[in-house]
Amino acid sequence: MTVGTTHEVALRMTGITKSFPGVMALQDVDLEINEGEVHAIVGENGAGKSTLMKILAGFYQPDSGEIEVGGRNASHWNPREARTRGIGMIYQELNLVPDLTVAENISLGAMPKRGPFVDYRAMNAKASAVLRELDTDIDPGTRLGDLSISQQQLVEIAKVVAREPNVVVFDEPTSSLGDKETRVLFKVITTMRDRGIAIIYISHRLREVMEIGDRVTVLRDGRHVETRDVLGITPDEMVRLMVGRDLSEMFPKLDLELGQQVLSIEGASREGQFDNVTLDVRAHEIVGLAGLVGSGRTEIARALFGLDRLEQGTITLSGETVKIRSPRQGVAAGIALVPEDRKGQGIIPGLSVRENFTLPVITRITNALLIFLGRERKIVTEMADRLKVNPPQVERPLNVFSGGNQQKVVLGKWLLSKPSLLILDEPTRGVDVGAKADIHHIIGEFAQAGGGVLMISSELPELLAVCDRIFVLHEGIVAAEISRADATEESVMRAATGQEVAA
Amino acid sequence: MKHFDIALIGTRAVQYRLLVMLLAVAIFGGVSVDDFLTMDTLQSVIDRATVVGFLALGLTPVLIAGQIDLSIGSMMSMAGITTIFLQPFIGNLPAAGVGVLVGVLIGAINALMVVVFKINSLVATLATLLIFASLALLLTNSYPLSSEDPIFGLPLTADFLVILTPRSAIFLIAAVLMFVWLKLTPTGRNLYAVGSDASAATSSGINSNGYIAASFVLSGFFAGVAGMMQSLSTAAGSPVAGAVMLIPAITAVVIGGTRLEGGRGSSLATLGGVLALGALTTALEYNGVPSYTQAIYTGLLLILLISLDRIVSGNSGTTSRARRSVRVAPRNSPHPRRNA
Amino acid sequence: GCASTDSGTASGDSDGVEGKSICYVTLANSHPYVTPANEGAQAAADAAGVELTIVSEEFSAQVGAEQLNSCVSRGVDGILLWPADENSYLPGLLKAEQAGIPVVAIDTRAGEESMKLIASFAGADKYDQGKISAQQLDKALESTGGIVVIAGQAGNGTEIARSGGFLDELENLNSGLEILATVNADFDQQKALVASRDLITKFGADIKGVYAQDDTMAKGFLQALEESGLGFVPVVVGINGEAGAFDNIREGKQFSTILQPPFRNGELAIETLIAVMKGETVPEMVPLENTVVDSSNVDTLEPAM
Amino acid sequence: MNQLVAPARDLDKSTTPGALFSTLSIPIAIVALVVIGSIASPSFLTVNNLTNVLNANSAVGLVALGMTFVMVSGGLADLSVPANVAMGALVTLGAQDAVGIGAAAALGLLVATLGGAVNGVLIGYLRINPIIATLGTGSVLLGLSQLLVGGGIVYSQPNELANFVKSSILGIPVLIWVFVFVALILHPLLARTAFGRWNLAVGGNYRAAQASAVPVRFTKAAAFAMTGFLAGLCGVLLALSNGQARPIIGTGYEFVAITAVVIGGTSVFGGNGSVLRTVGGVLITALIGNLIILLGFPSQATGLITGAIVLAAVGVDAYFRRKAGRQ
Ligand SMILES: Nc1ncnc2c1ncn2[C@@H]1O[C@H](COP(=O)(O)OP(=O)(O)OP(=O)(O)O)[C@@H](O)[C@H]1O
Ligand SMILES: Nc1ncnc2c1ncn2[C@@H]1O[C@H](COP(=O)(O)OP(=O)(O)OP(=O)(O)O)[C@@H](O)[C@H]1O
Ligand SMILES: [Mg+2]
Ligand SMILES: [Mg+2]
Repeated sequence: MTVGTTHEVALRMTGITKSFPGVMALQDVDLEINEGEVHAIVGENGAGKSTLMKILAGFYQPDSGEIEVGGRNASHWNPREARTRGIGMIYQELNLVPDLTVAENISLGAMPKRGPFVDYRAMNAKASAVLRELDTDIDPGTRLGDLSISQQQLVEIAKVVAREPNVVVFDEPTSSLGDKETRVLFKVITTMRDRGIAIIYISHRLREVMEIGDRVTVLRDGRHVETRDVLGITPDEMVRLMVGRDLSEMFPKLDLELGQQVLSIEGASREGQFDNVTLDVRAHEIVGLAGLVGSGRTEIARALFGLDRLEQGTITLSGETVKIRSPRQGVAAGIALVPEDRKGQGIIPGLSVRENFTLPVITRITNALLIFLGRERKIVTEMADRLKVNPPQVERPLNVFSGGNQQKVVLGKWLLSKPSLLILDEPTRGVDVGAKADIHHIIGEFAQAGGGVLMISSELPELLAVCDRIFVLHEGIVAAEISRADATEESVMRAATGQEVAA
Repeated sequence: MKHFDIALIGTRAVQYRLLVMLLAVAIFGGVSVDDFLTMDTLQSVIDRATVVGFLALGLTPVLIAGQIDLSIGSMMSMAGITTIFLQPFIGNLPAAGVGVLVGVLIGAINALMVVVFKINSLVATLATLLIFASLALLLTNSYPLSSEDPIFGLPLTADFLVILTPRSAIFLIAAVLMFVWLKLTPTGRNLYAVGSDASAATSSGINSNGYIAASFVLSGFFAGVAGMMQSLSTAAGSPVAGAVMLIPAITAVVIGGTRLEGGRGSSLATLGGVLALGALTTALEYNGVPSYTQAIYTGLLLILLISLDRIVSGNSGTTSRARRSVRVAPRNSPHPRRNA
Repeated sequence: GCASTDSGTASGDSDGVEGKSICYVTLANSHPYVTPANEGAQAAADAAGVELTIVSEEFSAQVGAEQLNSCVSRGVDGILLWPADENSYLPGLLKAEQAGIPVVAIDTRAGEESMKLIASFAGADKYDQGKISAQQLDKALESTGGIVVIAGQAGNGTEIARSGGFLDELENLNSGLEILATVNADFDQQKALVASRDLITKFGADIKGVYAQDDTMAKGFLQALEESGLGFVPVVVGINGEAGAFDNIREGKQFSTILQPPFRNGELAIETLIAVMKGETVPEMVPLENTVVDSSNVDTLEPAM
Repeated sequence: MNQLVAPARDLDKSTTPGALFSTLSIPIAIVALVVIGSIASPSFLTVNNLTNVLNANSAVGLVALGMTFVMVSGGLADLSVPANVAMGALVTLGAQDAVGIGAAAALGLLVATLGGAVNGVLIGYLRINPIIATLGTGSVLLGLSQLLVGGGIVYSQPNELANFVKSSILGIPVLIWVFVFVALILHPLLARTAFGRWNLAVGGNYRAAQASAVPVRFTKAAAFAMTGFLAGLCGVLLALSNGQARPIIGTGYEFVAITAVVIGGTSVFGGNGSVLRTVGGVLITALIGNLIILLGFPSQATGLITGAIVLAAVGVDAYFRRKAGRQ
């Protein structure tokens, strides 16, 4: 891609500083975005990417610094002003209203009017048009809450696109999109860029950055490190700039002798979600579960763990057939599940790291009556050290930690339950490269120590790097079982899209 | 093409159940009481529903915005005593206006507490409930005020269009207007958005705090109207008039199908709830059922309807592949609800 | 309020009221005084063969006003009303008059305007009870010393009458009694107990007399007194003639109470209403006798409840 | 400025104004009330008065202790308290003749606990909004209790249990002992046991707690059942000490209890709170009520003053939290 040096500067942020109690989120950050460029921003969890964008969108006020949009000063504005001045924002968390329809969501805050009333016809027409542009057949009249997460993510994007903004910020838009949706999104982004819109693209997936970005800005610890043309930088260099040191992106795969069968599922079904699923995991083994979004991977994990009911089929754990009807029974049977929706199901925001850590096992560190606080503190501190939770303050409430560190706590919480089977659903979603390496390391250690791992991930390279075997789901059915040796992006994708059926 | 999803069927069920209730009450009343099914009964049912109806109408936008207002009864008492107290000083009509204004003012205080001082609405309005109930007693020295012009308010409950009275006609019109506002105008839709997810609404450029504040002021306005109407039609301003009104008002709104969690509801449903409850009360009264037994019936009804609602729109439904994308109550919804 | 005979025309035949219907707007369904009164009304109605529908306003005049309207639109032959405040019933009473339905009030009087539309009142004279209580206290304390008033539910008609009669009579008597404090304990023993504890703490033996507007609250005060262990014996007067008060009078803890039998009150009210419906002339007020109970006659009388 | 802010219930290490306010507000408020009281009335700072204050508020205090668990577990509030208080009281006195006072009291407790358990099932297992559910059950139970006694009033026969409840041990009334005893059990139950941790977790994030193998439904239901039991206990004690009971016996207790819990600083959103703070809240509300009478304010002013204090306390707390950026 050619960098539009001839283009006007769409947006300039200078000397932005922002602190939250206890954290310096941004310090003297400069950022300049041109019209018609895709400007990527990368950085570790907590580097300040989202905060910078929220300041741009008027959600936070900077402690100091200037913002200039389209040549005009815009230092202190609110979300509405930001929007009317053409800033479109797709946040890391979905910002949609579940009880309104898709069309109403898309027009939210600026519904077309006829007289004093909402012009529903115009509104639906507009929504249909934008959704068509995004290549999806979501009905504009559907209640938003009835859509799947990836569909909601598309609506979120449609909502911003529909407003025809001059600057669009994508804050990790692909973290809950599958490959197919990602392709569509990239097409949309390219079209927008070609129309002269300035685009800011935040992602932890460096491959995406390399693919779609024109320039990239690296943030580290709330400071601006460097802005470079994407053409002139390699992923390794980017990682080095982000973490300030060399780092191999992936944990080196250990070759371990596989042990006893830890888990075997036979003929597992749940109406409308998955059908006749048979798979197994052995000790020391990391088994991947691949598939397109909506292929039923999460539901299998939930049913295994007892969060949903398994309608048919048997589960055998270490040779024993078990019935698991609740997470409690799941834990008792030696299963742990790191859920995909960290904010919704992983963490208790108001509780401290310590209390989050010991939640599933709290009855194990309790005598007849009381919790052994000393012992609790000890095992928690040890685990926090092992996982490099940063900052290492276990009495701090979990909600003030960055996403990656929250994820480590969720992982640690389940490691403390000493499971024989660890199920991971998108364990590195929204997690930066450094933390991702840490997490892979922890998973590897767990397998090394004799546990079995069932890992769901939408990032194929991650699965390929980490797993010994991969089961591929297609519309709730196991389409293929692929060994490490045979697993390539192509073979997995073919199975996932239904072009290849298991023998 | 019409798109029927479960939410829509759920909404239908909500409307339907009110009709079923009204019908059941009519049959029950008709069978058990002589001359129950008359225009006079209908007039009396609608008229009796008016005061609690105004309170319930005011409560509806507050609940849609995901908040709660426990202070409606106290606002109503304050409005009532103001209306009667001021009559000799500034005249009947201005006094009625100021009465309503008192409701608006207290509503504004609620709004201030919730929006500016960020006090949870359950706590804030519990406090204003206590404060203004107490103030009403202090101001009147606990004695109900008698109007010096008891005839002035009487036309409010006179015959009007066979089945109505002037005040019940105003109530019906208000309910319809509110329905139009909520369902068909952008500001109405925005209110639903705020109740459904305030932070998402804010990031869409909606002034969520403004809407929440407005809903409290509106609730104050309607409580003011309720108090004004009540005091005029009974020619007395009682400091405890509103004390017993909170529970029937909430019950009526909820029976109508408006959720306490915000984001859903309708003023016509509230109207239905108010009428259904009023009709039931009247039928039971005509049968000489003691008030405590009536309380048992209304309580059971409330629990039953809300449980049904839960089951109809709840998360227990199994989903089929055919309806993949149209599910109710997403389990992985990214919108964990923080408040009631 | 004149006792008019012409309102009786609504009932047509002057002899038979059998099969006629009466709507009774009562104060409450569940209350130590009101419940027996309701039972009395029911008994009298059964005896006369009239159909009685009881609806309860649950202490709320506004609810009662609406029930009154609803009774009128039902077209009953007579209405018995327990007013919970002075004026709220006016519109309903006007409608009743228009419809030619006679109304009788029970236990509590409505306001002056309203009483003009009410054929008769059957019940104890609460105002008079207040006066009697003032006289009792004034006499027992020889018109000197501090007293506390434990009043009923603020704004309630009974409370208003019993307070009014009491205060007016003190003035009337030119009494030297000094009211140290007035608290509203809502005719509730627990509330009276809590308030009395504080009163006893604050005034101690300065409390020479206690005017409790019913015996339940008198009991609450006596309980607090016992707890305090202070051992002074104030003159406690109550109202209603409850069994507990009889015991306390026998034991010398309470000075007096005023007997007001509720069952009889209900009967009397229905009998009065039926008389009106028949077209008979009834007095403006059909009083329930206020009998003072003290140590001299406590063993000869039956408690009211 | 760049200081770490600890949550409200974990303050020892923190020195920001908000945290300081949260820690010290209750003791300061109590001290302030005591000072005002001693200045206002010589009879305030007497053993007798203070015992009375506590005694009068012990019964409703029990309800507040239960309500703490309801709020912490994200159950908002239990509005069926008056009904369960009435049930406890009426059953105790109503069944006295039939089964004897001891068994009758036990029966009263049982019935109230069942009432609470019904709330628990509706709220915990059916996941109905607590305000609606308890409004409904409150209505039903209060109606039933009135039906039970046919309206009116039930009296107690003289009995040993009542005498005991009315007596004092070491100069302190039994009611106070009961309150202190229950508080001493419930405080560690919330702060130091798995059940308490579950309550905090369920109130903090229901679905995450569920996915962490916390018995979420049971926890929520238990909080309500417990409040039902304590409301019943409140009713039993009131009935025994008063020697009579009426259906309106617990009217308004739900508000008093909520007020005490909220003044104590427990969040209505759930996820944090402490029993000790509620005890502080009970003391504060009790002292306010006492002062109003001692200062000679009309008793109708109680609501005004309590309401204003609730607004002030919660408002200032919310202000500091917002300043600390974690509202
Ligand atoms: N509202 C807040 N209150 C306190 N601290 C906050 C708040 N928002 C962000 N922070 C802190 O500011 C820092 C920057 O956070 P930010 O969310 O901008 O990071 P990020 O680069 O977007 O990370 P991620 O990749 O995990 O999304 C982090 O340390 C975070 O904990
Ligand atoms: N929150 C949700 N609400 C409604 N339906 C959902 C939700 N999440 C998933 N689904 C639906 O459930 C089915 C299986 O989804 P599941 O989450 O198991 O897929 P997955 O392969 O894990 O995909 P993902 O990458 O999104 O987690 C799909 O039809 C999907 O649309
Ligand atoms: Mg971010
Ligand atoms: Mg998934």
